[in-house]
Amino acid sequence: MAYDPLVLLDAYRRMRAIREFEERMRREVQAGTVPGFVHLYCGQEAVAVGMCMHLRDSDYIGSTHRGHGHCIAKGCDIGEMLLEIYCKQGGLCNGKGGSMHIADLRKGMLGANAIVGASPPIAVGAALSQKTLGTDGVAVSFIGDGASNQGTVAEALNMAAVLKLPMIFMYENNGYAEFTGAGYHLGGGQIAKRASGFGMPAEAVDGVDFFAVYDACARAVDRARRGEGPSAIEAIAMRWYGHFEGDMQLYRDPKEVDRLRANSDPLKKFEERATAEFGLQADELREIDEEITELIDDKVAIAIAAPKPPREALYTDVYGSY
Amino acid sequence: MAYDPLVLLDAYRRMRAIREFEERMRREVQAGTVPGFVHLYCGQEAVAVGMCMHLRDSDYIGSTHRGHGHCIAKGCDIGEMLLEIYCKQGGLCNGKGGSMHIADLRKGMLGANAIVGASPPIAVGAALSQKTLGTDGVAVSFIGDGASNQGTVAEALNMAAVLKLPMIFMYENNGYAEFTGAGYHLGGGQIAKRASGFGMPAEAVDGVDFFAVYDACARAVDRARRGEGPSAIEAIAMRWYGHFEGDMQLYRDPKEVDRLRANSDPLKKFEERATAEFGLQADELREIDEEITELIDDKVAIAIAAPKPPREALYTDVYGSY
Amino acid sequence: MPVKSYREAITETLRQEMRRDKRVILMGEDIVGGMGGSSGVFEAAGGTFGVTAGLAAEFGRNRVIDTSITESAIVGAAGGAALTGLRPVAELMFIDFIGVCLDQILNQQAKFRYMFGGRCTVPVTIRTLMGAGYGAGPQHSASLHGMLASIAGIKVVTPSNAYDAKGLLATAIRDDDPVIFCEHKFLYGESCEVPDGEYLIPFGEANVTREGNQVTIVAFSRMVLLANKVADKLAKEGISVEVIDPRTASPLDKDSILESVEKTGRLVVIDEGGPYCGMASEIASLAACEAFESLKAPVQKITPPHTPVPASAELEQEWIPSLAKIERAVRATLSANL
Amino acid sequence: MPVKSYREAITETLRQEMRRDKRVILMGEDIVGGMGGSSGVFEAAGGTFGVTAGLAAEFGRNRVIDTSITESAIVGAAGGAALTGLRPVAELMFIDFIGVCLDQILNQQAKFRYMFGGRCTVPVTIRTLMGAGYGAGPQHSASLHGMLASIAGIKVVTPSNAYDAKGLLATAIRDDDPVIFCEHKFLYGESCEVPDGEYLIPFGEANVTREGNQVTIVAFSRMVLLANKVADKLAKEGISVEVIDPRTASPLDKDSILESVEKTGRLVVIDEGGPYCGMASEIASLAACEAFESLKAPVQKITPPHTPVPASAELEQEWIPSLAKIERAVRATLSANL
Ligand SMILES: Cc1ncc(C[n+]2csc(CCOP(=O)(O)OP(=O)(O)O)c2C)c(N)n1
Ligand SMILES: Cc1ncc(C[n+]2csc(CCOP(=O)(O)OP(=O)(O)O)c2C)c(N)n1
Ligand SMILES: [Mg+2]
Ligand SMILES: [Mg+2]
Repeated sequence: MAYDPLVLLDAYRRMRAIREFEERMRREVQAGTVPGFVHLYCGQEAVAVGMCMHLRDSDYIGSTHRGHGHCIAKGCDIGEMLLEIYCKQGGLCNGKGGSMHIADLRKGMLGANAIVGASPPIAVGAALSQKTLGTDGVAVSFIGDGASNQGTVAEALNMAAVLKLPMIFMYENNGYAEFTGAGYHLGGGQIAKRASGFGMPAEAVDGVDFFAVYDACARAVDRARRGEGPSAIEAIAMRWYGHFEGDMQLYRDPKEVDRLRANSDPLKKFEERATAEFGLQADELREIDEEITELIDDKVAIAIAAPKPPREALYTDVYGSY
Repeated sequence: MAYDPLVLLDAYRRMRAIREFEERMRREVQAGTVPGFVHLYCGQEAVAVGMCMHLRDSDYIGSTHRGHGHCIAKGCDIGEMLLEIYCKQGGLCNGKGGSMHIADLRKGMLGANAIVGASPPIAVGAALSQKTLGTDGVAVSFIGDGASNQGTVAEALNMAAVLKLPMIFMYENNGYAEFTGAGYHLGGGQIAKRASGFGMPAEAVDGVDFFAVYDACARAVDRARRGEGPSAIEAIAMRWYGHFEGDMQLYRDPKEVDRLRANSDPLKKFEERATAEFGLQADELREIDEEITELIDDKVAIAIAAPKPPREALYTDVYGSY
Repeated sequence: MPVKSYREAITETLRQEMRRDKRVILMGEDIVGGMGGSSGVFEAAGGTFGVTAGLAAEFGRNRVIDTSITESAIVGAAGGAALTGLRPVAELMFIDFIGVCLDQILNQQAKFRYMFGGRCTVPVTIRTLMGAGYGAGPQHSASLHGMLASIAGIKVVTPSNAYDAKGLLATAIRDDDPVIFCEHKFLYGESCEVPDGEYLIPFGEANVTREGNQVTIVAFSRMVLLANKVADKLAKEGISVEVIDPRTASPLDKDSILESVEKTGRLVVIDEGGPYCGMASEIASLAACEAFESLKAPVQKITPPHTPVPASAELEQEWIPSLAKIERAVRATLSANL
Repeated sequence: MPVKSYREAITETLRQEMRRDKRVILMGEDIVGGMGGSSGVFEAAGGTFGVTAGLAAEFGRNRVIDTSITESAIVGAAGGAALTGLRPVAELMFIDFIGVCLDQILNQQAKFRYMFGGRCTVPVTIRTLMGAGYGAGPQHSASLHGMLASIAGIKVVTPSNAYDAKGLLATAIRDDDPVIFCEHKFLYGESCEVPDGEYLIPFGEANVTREGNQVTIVAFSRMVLLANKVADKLAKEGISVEVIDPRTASPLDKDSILESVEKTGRLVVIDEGGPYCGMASEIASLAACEAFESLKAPVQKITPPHTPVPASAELEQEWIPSLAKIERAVRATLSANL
């Protein structure tokens, strides 16, 4: 496969933005500025970006409680994301959703979701809209390894298969569901094999390797756009940090984490190959790095300083009319 | 495999009892004597019996809305079953359950269930009891093709696999879920393949062929008793009658039903092979037939004449204590 | 004016709304029927109770969609489709099945608008079926509109006659919030005058089905019929009973109820939902909190007992509120002298 | 007497009941933690809130069972195990997750005994966590004990302090009916005197936490603490408030509430559940139906508004019933002069 350097630069920018965003969130949580619970996406950047590079604003994604990476990859405004994570007015949900419910329908982002397994049926509904309205749009559901056990996921797979919907099930096997390893909680051990039991192409890929993810997603998205129905991809990429920021990670050998950082950095891997094989220059990447750092610095400061939602907001937007 | 003639006679008796019971229920529904909804099991006799021949009273089964066959195969008293179907006092549930909720814990029958897909998790709980209490007992869940799509089934599969429970998932693919064919509603088309995705042995068998079912169940039950974990069997056997008695079956070519009766009669198939290969005599089978007809005649008459539950029964047995 | 059954009124409304707006789709189990069957009959069911009959023929299977038995996916996908441009009407065959898909209502559809900061609409309608009396037993006979009404963010509609069913369903489908539309099994065959043309009945506006000034009865769904009968019977004795059908359990037309209680000072609530934390308690509570000064007697609640629905037809009849019990309650509240 | 936290009291009870009866098992997500992890640490979690910590070490992983994220299977299997010889205590991590497994309660466990004609026992306990105030947002902060209490056939327990938590949990585990045991996040750290030995607190017996004769407050779970504070404050002004903690939302100790209202004639209900078809309405309804003659003023209900729980901490604080609102309600009912 050939890769357009502009596409690769864009992919890098998104992955770097996720990394920087999450590392900054981590520091902010530790500094005590962030309300609520925050689940970081570091280590999995290539999954969200490898997928979302193929998507338009009019395509939909359903996300998880670990949704920052999906938002950024799908093009949500970083400033508005931060306002939301800080539960401020003007945030993507006007401060009523927070990190675990962040959504942006203008960008086709159907919402993070704090109910594990609730999102796939919703994403299937978006795929149904695409099909019924006759667009060539698609819908993607991001699903954790732990979530893959929820019954709702099986139902979503079946519905997408039966109705031949333009749908991609993007499993993110990051090795753990909270404090339990996938080696224990996942009967059969292979999510992709399960999905193929519902009658759709399913493959497992190295989720640390942007190019592998990108290629698999290209096939799945094309197939969906052509009206040939759903597929599933299991991207394997361990998470770098705890389940939520603050998790002591007793279940994990610290050496596992060290090894991950050393050998399984999606950004490092990307840069090596993109510079060696596809002509990207290290300094243009460093420039991107700087831009992003600056952007996030600015936006975090703005978010922290921004006004809280007004008292009356408690009562608004429960209904359109009541 | 060698078959003990006594076992075969017993199997025949149970299959014949199911057939006779259901044919009689059919006539009674048509005559208007039976309250509520009745779902007949004719055509699937070899599935329940092929499985339950391997089970003891202390083993458990979870059933479906189409539960009469499972009850009889598991050894429930036919008179008490009829009392229950007629919603009479002294019925298996004292008239408060009816056909769709008939249960008999003394016989390890955990209940018919009118919520499609609700029974498998309950049966998994029974398997958990067996394992935790250190018996060599097993639990079996009967699951329709339509039910196999419910998310609860996937969750039950996963739990049984993860906890390595003495559990058998006995799928009954009878071709239809209500008025919709499995060829449409079942993504991927093969239930067994789905189950194997959860990490357990799974095979499809001809559900009209008692011997095929019996052999597959022997393997699965033995495995479970040995503590080696769950398995799944997909038994394919079309139902002879409508979804419920009274269903006009517009979705079905009447020729399909004629063909079934002609070529796919589990009792006929059984008799042919049992007499030809295993030394059963046609007249001992006819004797059984007569006994059963007489028994059911008697018990239906008793059930019709039996007293209704007393008014106060409305308020009893909601709680053990309140 | 043409006379139509409750069932016909609902079918007609679905047809009119689908003609009116291409974004309206239907989905559910066997709402058409016959897919994958051997007969090739295009519509083998038209819904378990025939409500969606004939619609697939007009609108095609892409807009009248048969699904597998996967209620979480049905309700969940309807919610997702509503967020993304459709106006889905999903069928939950029996309200008893709410337990297998509640999260998609409780934490998803009901909360989307609020937790997304008002930046979406959620025009989904869930049609479902409530009510006992069919001998269908403990798992197919419940009336759970009160449980659903407890959820903020959804609307719960309980039409008691064909005319209302039509106007309320049209409102539900055009509404931008999630609506649970609770049909009652026993009303499908009930008929009344129903205009052929389109009309809307706003949510939160009660219907006073009998005017009176001595006792207020508030009743929901099928129980409105029983309340009317009792009111008519007592009218002959000169007892003047006002019957209020809120029509929507949520939003509730508090004002109409309070006004009536202010007038009569006596309240009887009749509901087929349970006696505990349901609509009957809610209405009684409303009176205790907001019409206390007018009340002249204890509120009377007539509901089934706090038990499941038994399979036995005789016990089931005993379970359902009866004319006799309602009449007794009305007389009791009148004779209460404080 | 030793002082223990609510959390400690619960852990201790689980331990004592497991020692007492081998049939008691625990199951849930990460109630031990660490399975399949790379560290080999035996207990990496002990429950998300640490309540089951240390139990696996004593009783082994066969009786303290970590599960996958499959709440229908967890709750369903607990029900099946209860039918077949165990006394399972399943953990539903947050009560908000009830929507993904409700059927196993609503149509299964709650109905087994009734629909099987009394021929079984269903000794299952579901421990779960309710309450807002943690900034956890709309899907992790609900108090749904009222919704659950509406279901006939289950019991719903809402302990408000460590002493009650211990006695009620022991009763729950030994009870032959399904029990939902609702812990409140904000109470885990609250302590009081708790005996080391075993004791049982019967269901359906309210605790009068403050005696008084001018106003009755009925409050559930964490709200009992607020009610007590208000009562203590007003006592200094000579206003005598009785506070009743029903301890179990179902069965409800109607008698204690009615007696108190007969004495005071004034009722304020405080609940963190919703204002519609929940426990607050149920208690108000009880007064309207069964204590009407004694009531001297409208019932006051203090609950959150009929909205989801917002993520913003400031809005969330505004959402939760406050001391100020409760105090205002008590004063209002006292000044109501009819
Ligand atoms: C229905 C439900 N059950 C349990 C939880 C608690 N919970 C939140 S995240 C999580 C683990 C999810 O694991 P996985 O799907 O692998 O996603 P990851 O956190 O690894 O991204 C759990 C159990 C929940 N939020 N919702
Ligand atoms: C949760 C739920 N959804 C739908 C139904 C309605 N229903 C009853 S039986 C049935 C079809 C079941 O098909 P299958 O599992 O294949 O069993 P079969 O009737 O063929 O034995 C349906 C849809 C139900 N009872 N429960
Ligand atoms: Mg994971
Ligand atoms: Mg079938």
